[in-house]
Amino acid sequence: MSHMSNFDFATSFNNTSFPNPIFTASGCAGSGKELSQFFPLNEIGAIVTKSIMVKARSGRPTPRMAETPSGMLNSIGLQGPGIDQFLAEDIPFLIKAGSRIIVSIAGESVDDYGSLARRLRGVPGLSAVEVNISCPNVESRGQVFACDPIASRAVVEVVRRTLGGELPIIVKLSPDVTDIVAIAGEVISAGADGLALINTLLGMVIDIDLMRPKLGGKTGGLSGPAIRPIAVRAIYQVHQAFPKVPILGMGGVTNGRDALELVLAGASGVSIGTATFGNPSALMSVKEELKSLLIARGFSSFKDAVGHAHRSENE
Amino acid sequence: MSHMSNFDFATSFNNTSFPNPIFTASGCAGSGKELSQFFPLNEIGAIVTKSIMVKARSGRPTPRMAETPSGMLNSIGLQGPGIDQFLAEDIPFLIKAGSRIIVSIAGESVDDYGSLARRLRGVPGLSAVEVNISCPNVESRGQVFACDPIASRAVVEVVRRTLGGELPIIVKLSPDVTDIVAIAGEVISAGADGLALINTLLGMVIDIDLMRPKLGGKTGGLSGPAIRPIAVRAIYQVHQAFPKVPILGMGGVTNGRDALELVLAGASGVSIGTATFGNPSALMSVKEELKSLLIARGFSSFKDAVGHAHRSENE
Amino acid sequence: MNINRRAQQRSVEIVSNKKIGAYHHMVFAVGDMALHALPGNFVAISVGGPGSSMVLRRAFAIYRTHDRGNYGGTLELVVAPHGQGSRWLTALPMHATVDMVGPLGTNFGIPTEPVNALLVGGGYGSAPLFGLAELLKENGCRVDMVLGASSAGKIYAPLEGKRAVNSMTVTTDDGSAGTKGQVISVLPGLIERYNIEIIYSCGPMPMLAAVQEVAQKFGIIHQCAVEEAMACGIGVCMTCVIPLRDANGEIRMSRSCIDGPVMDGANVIWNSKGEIPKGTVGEPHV
Amino acid sequence: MNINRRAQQRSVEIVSNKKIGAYHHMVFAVGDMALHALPGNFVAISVGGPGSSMVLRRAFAIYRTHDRGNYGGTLELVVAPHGQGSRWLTALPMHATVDMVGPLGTNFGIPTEPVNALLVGGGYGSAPLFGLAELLKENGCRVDMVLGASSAGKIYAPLEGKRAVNSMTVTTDDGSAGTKGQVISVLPGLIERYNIEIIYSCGPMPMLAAVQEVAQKFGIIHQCAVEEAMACGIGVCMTCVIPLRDANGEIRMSRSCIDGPVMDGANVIWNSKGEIPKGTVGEPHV
Ligand SMILES: Cc1cc2nc3c(=O)[nH]c(=O)nc-3n(C[C@H](O)[C@H](O)[C@H](O)COP(=O)(O)OP(=O)(O)OC[C@H]3O[C@@H](n4cnc5c(N)ncnc54)[C@H](O)[C@@H]3O)c2cc1C
Ligand SMILES: Cc1cc2nc3c(=O)[nH]c(=O)nc-3n(C[C@H](O)[C@H](O)[C@H](O)COP(=O)(O)OP(=O)(O)OC[C@H]3O[C@@H](n4cnc5c(N)ncnc54)[C@H](O)[C@@H]3O)c2cc1C
Ligand SMILES: Cc1cc2nc3c(=O)[nH]c(=O)nc-3n(C[C@H](O)[C@H](O)[C@H](O)COP(=O)(O)O)c2cc1C
Ligand SMILES: Cc1cc2nc3c(=O)[nH]c(=O)nc-3n(C[C@H](O)[C@H](O)[C@H](O)COP(=O)(O)O)c2cc1C
Ligand code: FES
Ligand code: FES
Repeated sequence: MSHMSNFDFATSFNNTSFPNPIFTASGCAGSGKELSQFFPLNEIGAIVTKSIMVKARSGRPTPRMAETPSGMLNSIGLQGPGIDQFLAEDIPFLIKAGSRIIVSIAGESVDDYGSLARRLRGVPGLSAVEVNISCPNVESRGQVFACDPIASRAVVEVVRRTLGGELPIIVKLSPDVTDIVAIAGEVISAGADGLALINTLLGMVIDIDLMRPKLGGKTGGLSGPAIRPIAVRAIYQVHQAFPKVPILGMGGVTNGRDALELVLAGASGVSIGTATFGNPSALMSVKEELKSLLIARGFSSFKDAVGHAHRSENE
Repeated sequence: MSHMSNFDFATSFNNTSFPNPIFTASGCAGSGKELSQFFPLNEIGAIVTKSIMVKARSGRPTPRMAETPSGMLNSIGLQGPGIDQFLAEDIPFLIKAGSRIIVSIAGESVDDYGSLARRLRGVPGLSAVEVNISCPNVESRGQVFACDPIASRAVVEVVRRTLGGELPIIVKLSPDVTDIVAIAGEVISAGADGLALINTLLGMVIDIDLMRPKLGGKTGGLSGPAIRPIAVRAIYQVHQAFPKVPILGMGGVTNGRDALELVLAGASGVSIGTATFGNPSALMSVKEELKSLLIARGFSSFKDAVGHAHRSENE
Repeated sequence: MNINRRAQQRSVEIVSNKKIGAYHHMVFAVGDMALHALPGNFVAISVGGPGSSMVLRRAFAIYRTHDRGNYGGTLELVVAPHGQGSRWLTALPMHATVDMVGPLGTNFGIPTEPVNALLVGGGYGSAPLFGLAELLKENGCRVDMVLGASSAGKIYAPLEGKRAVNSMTVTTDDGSAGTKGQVISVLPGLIERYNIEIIYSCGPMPMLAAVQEVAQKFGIIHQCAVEEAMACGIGVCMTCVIPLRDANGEIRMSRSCIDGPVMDGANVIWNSKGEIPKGTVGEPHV
Repeated sequence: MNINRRAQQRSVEIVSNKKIGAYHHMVFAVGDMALHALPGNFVAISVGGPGSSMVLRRAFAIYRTHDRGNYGGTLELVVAPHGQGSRWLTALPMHATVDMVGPLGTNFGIPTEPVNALLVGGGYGSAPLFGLAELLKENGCRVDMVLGASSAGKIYAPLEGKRAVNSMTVTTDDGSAGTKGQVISVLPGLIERYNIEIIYSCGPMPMLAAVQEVAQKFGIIHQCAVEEAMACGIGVCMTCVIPLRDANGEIRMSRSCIDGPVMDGANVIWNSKGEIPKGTVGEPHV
């Protein structure tokens, strides 16, 4: 067991380091407060806050969820209080709880992202910014930024320019694209320090009694174990193309074995989303299980395992 | 129960009609022979044969499958005997069994599809041709035809031109694209009579003991209930854009309720793939269950239910 | 935001599981979780066991609790075998264990002075009302109850529960028990006869909306326990929202798992399913 | 293609489930499915129950069958609780039912004349060999058996099985039972001592490959039951292929669920996992 205490579980994105690689997934941990009664927030790598927009937003009508085989659809529609109230209320709580904080931002236009980055400049206590570009761009007939290389680039450029070198920028990509490696390349060259993979996949459930789409918003985002093979594939492909760019992996992780899969594929950190709904202490158990599995495989440091599945055949 | 006997279960693609809308999914029913010991093949709408290529093909190395939450990955790699042996052996068996036949074809180049269409011209006993364009195009650095609107169009044009108006052409699309409606539009304008939605999604599983991708081919296609919400969404979107083009729906259908979801979204026929692996008689039970569900909802004909989830709010 | 600070997650044992009419009455050995539960609170249970395709918990209103007994603290639920999750749960044998989080959510408020209370339950919505009735009685209130359901088998009203209230009225849609019709039809008469000062309700959303209409007409306070589809039950997912007027009069999409399930019926914007009510904070701009 | 025309799909009841060493010996009431099974055949069972996230069947070699008894026809399996599917199966209580398809696949060929046969089993791979031994004995053969596993608990060799063979040799990697080492090390000695004319084997693929090497060295016929990951078990998915030389000498990727599991060891292209052997029909052009 002395071996265990020597294990180096730390990870880093750019120059920011985290004591362990287990994070919440944006939109799946409330403001942090709600989870804090199940475990101390400083036990995990960081809280990734739910994507915040410039103004308050009501989100989509209900029903907002539908369970699907080994997954769920959600159509929350980015409900939130807007950046001002968020900075005034949620951030101070998290700082007081000793939590590391990654703020997720979302906009409806390139300018929105610029405004959000401006508001974050100089806010003390932040570890990184996650840029959620899986949002409809109102200036482009509602096309999702993440599905358009040019719009993706524009968003990342404005955030980079506005924030300066202050905070690592992690850009969160959508799997609903023909070529995720190409989008990754665009945002990296536009200044992303890291990538978050993957956001939900667009899906739909039809209520066979009402004979209409079940969700108020008709379509929703598919998450949970069902999508894990897609996440592993996306992480593997992107890590293969850009081995030096750290990836925050997510998609269907419910236990340490799942987390290990993402890490071996190339994830430097693992976010837990839907699993928390089924198990409020999932983050804690994933963390402990991942550590044991890595130690059992002879790793002395977490970082050595990142992307290990890419080693050549004769290694 | 007199009501039941009046129910019109027939469906049609173009001018070809089928006694019921339940079909096998390509690659999930062997040559038909293997299933025929579990039910008479003429009980279903049609057998969709596994995608056949110009020449014999060994497929990918093993392991070729990995079970995933509510789904599976396969990397068969289109193993098959080639069109000549297929026409000489498999087709006569199916005709003798009284089965309706939809032949699925796959190529590595636009020319391949032309050659295949030429070989099918005049073959008696065929009901339709399904064109599987989820194959790497060797002339375009292995990019999958279905992910490239121009290549998709070229394939459909050559098949249309070669076959003439003889047989309905159903083009099978990949969900791994940014805009499936755009691809659908291309192939429809190139001459497709119908669409098959959806093929598998690209995924990967990593063996956490070997710490390498589990499949011999590294990546594989994700199928099964896990992907049903993606299939429903794709069918809904495409039916909304092209309400007159019949859709053969597939993706995770295991029972009548699942099939009904696809039908309400806009499918004129439903293919059963992975479910047959778990239950050799799945096609029979889906057929019976779908019929009962439709009758219970007051439909007197299957066709009335197709796309019913699209009706306006006040209907 | 009203996080229920008493919530715990624990593995609990089934110590009784009996079919009663259309429902299963289930008892769980929950230790000191029983101490902390108040009428109106709910629990969230993992369903399906290892290898299940169901990733979300199911929420159940707490029927009642006992601090101590043969099994230590116990907690009771009334479960309708409806879909895959509840059918799995109700099929479990004695001594099986399930993962439970609770108590969750808000509870029914108890008046500081004795009043005349009417408790209105629809289907399994009667469950949390019996514990509430006891508490109200202890506080010196007069408690009348009306339960409605589609048919007799779906009325959950155990004998000791019936005895605990001053009067019990039953309605069924098909007339197989009590008055034929819906609970709403008998409310005005009961309110007048018993001089009702507060209404507590639990049941399907359309019933709650209708009760609020009656309560408003009579100018009576109405506390209701709502039921919106919940993915997490602990406030982290934002799926379970309903439009609620806050203290400042602003309408916000509020989480029924944290700011509910018990809410003041007058604050809920009813019949808004399928759209965001006009004037809601952050409503979509068109 | 060798479709097993006797295959049926039916719901079968568990009539016994006993832990024996590292395995579970399970007996199913299968009706006339028992009549049609031959040594080497397997069955495919749905796992996880309703709401399961496991969509594929699990294949199990048939240990033995009885045409008639208290429960009518019965079929027995030896199951290692390994992953989620087999753990679910072995945890089932008496009288639970499972959906079974069988008998599937090819069977061990029985020589037309009495010969000296050596049966080689690895781990639960011994299961189908006992029924085979009986059949060979009935046909006048001498039957010797060698079983190997990592440790004693993983040797499945019931007493009546041991009695049915002329000699039984056991090897374990850790020496906890029988000879320390792998089965391969004792094969040459046994072949010479008993004048072996045919080898039958069942177990992990590397063991089968090694047995084939020995068989070839001695010029002995070798029938083996292979185990490749199977999605369907009925020949419709093409996942379970292994490279096999056919009657014309051509190598084809052949389905181990239909052209196997029992194959002539000399026809299998061994140690090709991870690639398509050169010369295979339709091999990838580079
Ligand atoms: C606060 C609260 C209290 C509840 N109390 C009880 C109770 O005391 N007794 C009882 O039998 N049931 C109660 N329910 C409903 C219960 O949580 C399940 O929704 C119900 O048992 C159906 O689940 P299922 O898995 O059987 O059905 P499925 O149809 O398989 O459920 C699929 C999904 O839809 C959700 N869902 C389906 N119906 C409803 C519904 N009416 N309301 C909310 N979500 C739904 C489920 O939670 C699940 O995620 C309560 C729900 C809530 C939110
Ligand atoms: C012809 C044949 C005969 C078999 N006979 C027996 C037997 O008599 N007793 C017994 O205990 N097991 C036997 N097996 C293995 C059995 O089918 C399961 O693979 C094993 O029980 C593990 O399944 P699981 O769900 O517990 O594990 P998991 O790891 O959860 O299985 C995941 C998936 O991988 C597949 N898989 C995993 N390991 C193997 C393997 N070694 N071979 C093939 N597929 C695998 C499973 O079928 C499943 O689809 C046999 C397999 C085959 C193909
Ligand atoms: C209810 C819900 C809300 C979400 N909200 C956000 C969000 O605000 N911003 C974001 O970037 N991703 C959001 N996501 C996506 C998750 O962060 C995550 O990328 C995805 O769910 C896959 O991970 P999982 O399978 O572990 O949930 C949300 C997911 C869910 C289920
Ligand atoms: C083992 C396997 C082999 C397949 N082979 C083909 C194929 O040859 N051609 C094709 O168009 N689709 C093929 N598919 C895709 C299916 O036809 C179907 O589109 C997909 O699996 C989704 O349906 P399902 O979830 O019902 O399986 C294959 C799928 C599986 C699982
Ligand atoms: S159920 Fe998740 S926030 Fe209420
Ligand atoms: S397991 Fe499907 S073909 Fe053999």
